[in-house]
Amino acid sequence: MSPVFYLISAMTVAGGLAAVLLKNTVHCALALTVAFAGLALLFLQLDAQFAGFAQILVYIGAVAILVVFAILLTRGSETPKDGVYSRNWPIGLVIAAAVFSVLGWAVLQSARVLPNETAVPKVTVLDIGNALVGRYVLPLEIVALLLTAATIGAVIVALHEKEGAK
Amino acid sequence: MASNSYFSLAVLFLAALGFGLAPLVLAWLWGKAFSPAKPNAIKNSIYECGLESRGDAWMQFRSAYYLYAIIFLIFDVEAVFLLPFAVAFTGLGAAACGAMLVFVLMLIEGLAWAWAKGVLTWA
Amino acid sequence: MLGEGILKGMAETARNFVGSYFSAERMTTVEYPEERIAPIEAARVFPFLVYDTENWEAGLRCVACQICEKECPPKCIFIEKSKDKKPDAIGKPQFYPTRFDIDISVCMSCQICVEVCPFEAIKMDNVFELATDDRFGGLLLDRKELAKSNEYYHGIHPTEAARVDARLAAEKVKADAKSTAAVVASAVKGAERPAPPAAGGV
Amino acid sequence: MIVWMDQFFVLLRNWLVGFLPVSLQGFAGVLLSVVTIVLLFPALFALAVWLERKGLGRMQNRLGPNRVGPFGLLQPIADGIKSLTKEDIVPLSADAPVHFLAPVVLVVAVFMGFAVLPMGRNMVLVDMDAGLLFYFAMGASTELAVFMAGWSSRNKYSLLGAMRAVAQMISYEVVLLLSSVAVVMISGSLSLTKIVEAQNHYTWGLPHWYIFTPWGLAGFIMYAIAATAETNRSPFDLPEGESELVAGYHTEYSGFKFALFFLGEYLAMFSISGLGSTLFLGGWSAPFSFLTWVPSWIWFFSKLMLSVFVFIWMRGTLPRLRQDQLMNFAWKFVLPFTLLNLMVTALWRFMGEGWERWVVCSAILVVVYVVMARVSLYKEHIRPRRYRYAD
Amino acid sequence: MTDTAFRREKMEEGWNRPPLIEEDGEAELLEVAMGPHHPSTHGVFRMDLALDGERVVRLKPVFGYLHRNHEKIAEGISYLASMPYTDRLDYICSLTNNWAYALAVEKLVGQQVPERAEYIRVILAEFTRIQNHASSIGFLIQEMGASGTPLMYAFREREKILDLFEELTGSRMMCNYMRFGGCRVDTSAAWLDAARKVVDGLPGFVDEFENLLSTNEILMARCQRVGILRPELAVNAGITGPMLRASGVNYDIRKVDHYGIYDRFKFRVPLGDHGDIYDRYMVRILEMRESITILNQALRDIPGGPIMDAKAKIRGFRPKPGEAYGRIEAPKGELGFYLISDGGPNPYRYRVRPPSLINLTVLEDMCLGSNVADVVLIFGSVDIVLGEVDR
Amino acid sequence: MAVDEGLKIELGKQGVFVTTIEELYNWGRRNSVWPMQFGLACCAIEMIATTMARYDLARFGAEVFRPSPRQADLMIISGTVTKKMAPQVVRLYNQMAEPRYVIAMGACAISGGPFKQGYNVLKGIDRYIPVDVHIPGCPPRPEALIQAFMTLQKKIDEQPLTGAGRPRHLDAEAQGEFPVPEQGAHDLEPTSNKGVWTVPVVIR
Amino acid sequence: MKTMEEIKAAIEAAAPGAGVEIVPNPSPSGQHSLRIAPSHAVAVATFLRDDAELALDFLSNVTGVDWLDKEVTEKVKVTSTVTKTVDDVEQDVEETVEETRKRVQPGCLEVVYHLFSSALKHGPVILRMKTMNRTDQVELPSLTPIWRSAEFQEREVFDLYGVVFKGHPDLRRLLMWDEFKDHPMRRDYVDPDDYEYEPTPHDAVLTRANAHKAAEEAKAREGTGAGL
Amino acid sequence: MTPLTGYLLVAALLFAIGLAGALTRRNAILVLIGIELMLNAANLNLIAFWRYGPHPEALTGMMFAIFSIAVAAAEAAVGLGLVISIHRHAHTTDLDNMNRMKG
Ligand code: SF4
Ligand code: SF4
Ligand code: SF4
Repeated sequence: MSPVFYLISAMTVAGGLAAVLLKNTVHCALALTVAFAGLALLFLQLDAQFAGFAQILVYIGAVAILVVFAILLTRGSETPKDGVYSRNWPIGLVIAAAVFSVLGWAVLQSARVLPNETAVPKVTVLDIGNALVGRYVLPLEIVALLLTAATIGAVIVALHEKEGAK
Repeated sequence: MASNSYFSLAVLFLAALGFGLAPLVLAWLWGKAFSPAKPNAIKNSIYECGLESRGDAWMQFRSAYYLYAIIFLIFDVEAVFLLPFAVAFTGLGAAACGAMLVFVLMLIEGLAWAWAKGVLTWA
Repeated sequence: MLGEGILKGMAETARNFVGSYFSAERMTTVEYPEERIAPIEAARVFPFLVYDTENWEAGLRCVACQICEKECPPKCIFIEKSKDKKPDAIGKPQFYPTRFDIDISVCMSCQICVEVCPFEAIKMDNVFELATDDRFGGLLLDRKELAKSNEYYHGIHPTEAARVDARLAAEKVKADAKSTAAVVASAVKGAERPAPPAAGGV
Repeated sequence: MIVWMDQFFVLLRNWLVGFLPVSLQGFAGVLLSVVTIVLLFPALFALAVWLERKGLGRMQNRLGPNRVGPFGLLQPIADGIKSLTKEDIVPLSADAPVHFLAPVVLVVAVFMGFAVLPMGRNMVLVDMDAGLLFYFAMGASTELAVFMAGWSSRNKYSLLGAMRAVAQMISYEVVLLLSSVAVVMISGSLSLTKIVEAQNHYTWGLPHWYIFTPWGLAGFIMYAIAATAETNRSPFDLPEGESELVAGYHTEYSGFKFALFFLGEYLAMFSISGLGSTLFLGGWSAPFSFLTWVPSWIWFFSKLMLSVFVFIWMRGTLPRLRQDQLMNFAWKFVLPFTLLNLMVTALWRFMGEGWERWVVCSAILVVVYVVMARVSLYKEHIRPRRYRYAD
Repeated sequence: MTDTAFRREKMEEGWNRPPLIEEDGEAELLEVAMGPHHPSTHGVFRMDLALDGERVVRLKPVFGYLHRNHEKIAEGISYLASMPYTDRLDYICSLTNNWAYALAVEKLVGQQVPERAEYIRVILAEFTRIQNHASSIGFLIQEMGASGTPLMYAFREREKILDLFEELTGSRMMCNYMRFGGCRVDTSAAWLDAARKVVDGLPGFVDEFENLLSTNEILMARCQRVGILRPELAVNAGITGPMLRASGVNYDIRKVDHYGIYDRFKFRVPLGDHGDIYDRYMVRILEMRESITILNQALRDIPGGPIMDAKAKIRGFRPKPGEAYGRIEAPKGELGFYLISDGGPNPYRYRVRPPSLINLTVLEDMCLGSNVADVVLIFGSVDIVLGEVDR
Repeated sequence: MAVDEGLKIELGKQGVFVTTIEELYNWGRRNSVWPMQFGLACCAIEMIATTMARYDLARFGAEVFRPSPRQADLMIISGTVTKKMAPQVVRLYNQMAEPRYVIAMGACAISGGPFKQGYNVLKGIDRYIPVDVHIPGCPPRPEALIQAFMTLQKKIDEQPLTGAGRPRHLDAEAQGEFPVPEQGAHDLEPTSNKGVWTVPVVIR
Repeated sequence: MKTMEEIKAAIEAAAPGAGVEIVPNPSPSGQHSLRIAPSHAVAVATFLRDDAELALDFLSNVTGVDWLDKEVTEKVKVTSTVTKTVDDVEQDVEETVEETRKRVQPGCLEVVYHLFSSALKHGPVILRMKTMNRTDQVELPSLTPIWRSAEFQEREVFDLYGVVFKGHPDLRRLLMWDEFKDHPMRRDYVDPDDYEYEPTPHDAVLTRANAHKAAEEAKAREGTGAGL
Repeated sequence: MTPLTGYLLVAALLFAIGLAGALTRRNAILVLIGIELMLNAANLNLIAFWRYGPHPEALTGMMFAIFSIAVAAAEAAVGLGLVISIHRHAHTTDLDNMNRMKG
């Protein structure tokens, strides 16, 4: 539990909070990238180098771009007249708080049984590569299928305009 | 070793941040000391070819941007899988490579579909 | 094929890049304040007034006939004609401009004043380094600033000046001949009547 | 080989650090390397700007800057002082915090990329196992900075420019990634140091650079195209295409913020050329075995400057593409070809040593290139024309 | 006021508040004004564009930013005094403007022009055409983003031609050379030799230009099938000059009117078949080549003799009442002068038929449905000069 | 240097410091004047010719023609300013970041030039914005523009950093906004900015 | 190409009642023109464009001309019957006396079209149309629907002369700004008074500058007076 | 507190924040942002458990996290695509308004 951990966690949580609290949607998206970056740093803290960088590449590099594009495509950066929060926001807040208390409680409860320091695992990209086409070949193919499906799905959903133009 | 490399990165990050911020701070100080900023309504309005700007710039864009972003996202994710595979590639057998080939081909199929659908035509 | 034309273009720029170190054809820069392009004789920038003798004021060829003022397209010449007459370079009494201003911030260097002037009094200069931060002080030239000697004129437009001088000389010869003729004639007349008081040529 | 020259910077650092207590040595060493990077590349930036202005001048039959300092070398410094003291305008309707952050984010993201570039033997800030991935992860963040700049200015030209820039960058980033994958497939590592090591062998005095293999050449060309687009250089400089978008996403930036964008662009150019030479041109390794005595960092930086010069050369020659052509080119030509190149790379490995693989791989690539080029030119109806005359 | 205080105050006034969302979220058209200060409008032209994405759905040119009241001024000054003003109409080609005006006045008073003067006029006009076409192509490619190189080459040649002009007429751009019934000063033998030398160098220059540009794929991709103008529309809209011929209409006033002595020279009129930007570009290139052949013939055949009609009057020039319309094939198209005389020293009505303005009639038709980036190219390919458009 | 000599001595070390900074500041400013990409009429062609190979304004480090006024230092008014264009010119000038300079290139920009009789021609841009250097000529030769540029550099060099003689942009009290004229029913309104243009008295 | 008379005949055959009138041009250019009645202009123009023999498909130039109200002095022959004694016989004789009369010939705005044929390569055929006066009846039919090239030129004539073209698709000011009220090319247009200072003053300009200065001063004095 | 607890707590907090965002915001895109946060929180858990788990060499948690990144990215693409398409039909991204329209 180093100060670095606290720093990064604070940054992550702050980013997350800002992402759901800020008024301007683009600001939310930018805050979201801060949260993503924090998460990536946490991954690095956990010696998951590859996952950390993959997180940056995919989330900051791609998902964040996707989000801001979506915002600009829907004129979402403008502040609507009647508030940014849903009408039944208290209910949502209560639910979230409840979930957090349950989770936190559970974590703290089990704190004693959770394992402490273990040896730093030596994981290289090579291992990941080998595992990918070895043990995890089936998930890999499934992911490919999923990604293709997602491409097609997302494109079909978002396409429309072009067909109209044709 | 790992923590050391992260440490270097952190130092580099701070140095780069400093490099970015220091001149801005310096410029600000210069402004304070010698050349006062003189804002006014014309200067600080949006530039639009010397005319008064009309309409808001934060407007709606076309969905073409989004379509490309989707495909980019998919390929980005693909690269995340492809890179470890490539590292291991020299030591792999044909079967493993075949598996990867299937993976890649599946994504290419998505690309080809998008191509055929005209998604890749920026108009 | 894709890339061919691009490579051809790149070769062309490369040729110029390399050539710029070797051939003057490909390094055309003339480093202005130090080097200058050889002055072109015909070059014209702003008009000036020619004077003949040592004294600029007395030697001005201009007789304030105001033709140039009238013909100047943007009307940038302003002349005030003298009330009296003064002898000009050849001693003929003439009107002279008491004021001759050219606003070179308006002048369009068109040379029309030169073309219409019957007295070869106004010519085009080739000085262009006139940048100034003083709009009126620097760019509104009065007759003193405008007056340049005939030698100066010869210096900048030798061919043209020679032609002008020849023409003026010829005219002078003609005028002299005329006046001698007139003198002779009047002398002839004078033989009959008492000579009139000497007055300027009409 | 003169080791001390080759390792000059490393030894210098170690020597300097040696004066400090042991507990601080690690820290000081890192600090020293970082400071070197942070100062060296901006200096290189100044040099490159000067080179660009001089080089363009020469291509255009003129001299270029030559009055400020000897040969105009101090020109960039004068520009720096000027930018520093220029008024900083933030449009009123702009989003001030984001407007302020964008150039900083850009510069930081670009600087981070240098961390993994080996600039000479043993001269790399961090030699990570996932170095290449790290590089791309950092490169991905620049897109965000560009978007921030364009969006926060709230100017139509800026936003349009930024959207174009982002669309362009994401398109070519895919190509950049995939053309590097081919290198990784052969070298078997994401660590850039290892990739250089893998190329640092010689046969008959010639190096084993990947550019000298069919797939490597093809990959390099695709990489170069993508790199040009990624750094918004001509002929892909349309996000700041002044002919229609004034100055693109930095239209509303003045003073040093603008200078930071400028700097960021050039730094990105350096880092991407550095990566390119690392991946395909053998990084810091010498081009001939008999030249290995020349310090490695000299090779690295000469390759870097050479590629920068090519960038300048292209800028001096080529007009720019249009957005749709650029996107189509990325997705319909470069990307498929890069994917094919991946397959060819795999084939290369499976065919084993021998001359056949040279023939087969080259043939595949050339034939496909020609066919694709023809087809795409044909489809775009691009062809030379003949003209008729009337008397 | 300090920056912060200023911003705070303005924010209280609501400057910074983003506009509220509108009820209908319809994808709206983006209205952009291009110009009057826009890097690629050759000065002070403005186009009000409505964009759907990047597609142009409406384009309204706005003129008058350089309306200098040429016609009004000319009605207040003598016939001769208007001559220097014609230099400033199409300020790239002052000599052809001179010629057109002189031609109209000569028609009005029935003046003859000596043969040598006619030859000099042809030589100067063809030089003017070459430098106009070269710089217009340079500007076009500049708009395509080619960082100035073609423009520099064009201006390199232009300087040579301008030197000739200056040597003869005294001024680089504003020649004010032709007079009613001839020319102002005679050419010397040295000048003719210098001119021959320049002409000898021109084919090499055109070749260089073509190498640099004509087969460049980027240029072809940007220019071919963009901004198409159909011949019927072109004729109906009064389009003239290279633009008309690029649409395939064989109409060259040099051939139609045989004004001056153009019937003595052998030259061809290049015609395009597609009417797109590339055809306009190529027609200009080919016209430059034709102009070189005319120049060669004229410089070979130029006779001796006077250069001014002896009967011509400089001062006290008062044409009899009547009117005349004289036109020539200026580099940009048909340049006509329409004069009405009431017998006074000033024209009663003085009208310029500006090719640039009328060629812009079809700008919207050519741009509709194309990309914004193409608009500047299409506009550039029309080849206008604002001094003539707005007069 | 225009800094008061007495003041300099008084300030002692600090004064030396100011001078060095001043010199550095003026040196940087002078050698990096980026003009705005802005052409109005015929003179613009000569301005372009000045940047071309033969004359090469780039030698002075001034080839960076910035299209956006935010990044430009110098506005070369190269050509006729019509009344229709004047508001735009003034607005663009206002949108430039300080320090900013103006060169009025050619007769038209200074006084309306040959076209000053025209109803739509502004009789000199200095009626609305302050002009640093005037170049007469129609059009001025490229060399004349270079000379004007060097005049401007000299002018910059002579500007003190502090004190009474300091240039406008260093003076918080000095005018920073130049009102944009309106296009009225018959003419621009106002026909000149009284703060910039005072009818000069010329003694003859 | 046909002569003017032939063209006139052809037009009259095609569009009866067009009221075509040949306006002779005394200058050596010999470019005579046809004046047509505005009411038939479109029909005539269409005929000229579509007729196979004329095929005037290319409208080159459109010009506005302002003819001011003019005081003409003309000699009129007045015939009156006077009783005279001729040969000692009183007779009513018709006698013609020349009288000088002055009258104001009302001015008008005229629009001139120069037509060429790009197919047959001949021309110019010049058409002219007149408005009724210079003030309120300034409408003319637009020929833009027939020749696109008239689009901007007619707008320009509208802008500078104030001729209103009926049927023009987009009749706005072309060169001056939209708020501008006058038509500056008219001969009686008065320039805006912006001569604040003239270093080389000239007759009219000088007087106006002085007047302007006086007015300014008066205004200033008034202003201070009001302020006090 | 063991390190793992710390990570788990952060993950829980992020999850709750994401949930709160998803439940309280009106803009559909922000709801998706909330969901992304939740997914990422889960990812953090996966990696933390892998790191402190009994068999870090087995890579299971890590691989799972990588796959999860991929899947979450795909989810984002489809989700945002849906929002865009809804926006096109309903001209709003406001969930409250959408409900009202439906109702
Ligand atoms: S050169 Fe032309 S503008 Fe200048 S003073 Fe002479 S006539 Fe007037
Ligand atoms: S310069 Fe010549 S034309 Fe002008 S007033 Fe003098 S004499 Fe007459
Ligand atoms: S000063 Fe002369 S060259 Fe310059 S814009 Fe005016 S008229 Fe044109």
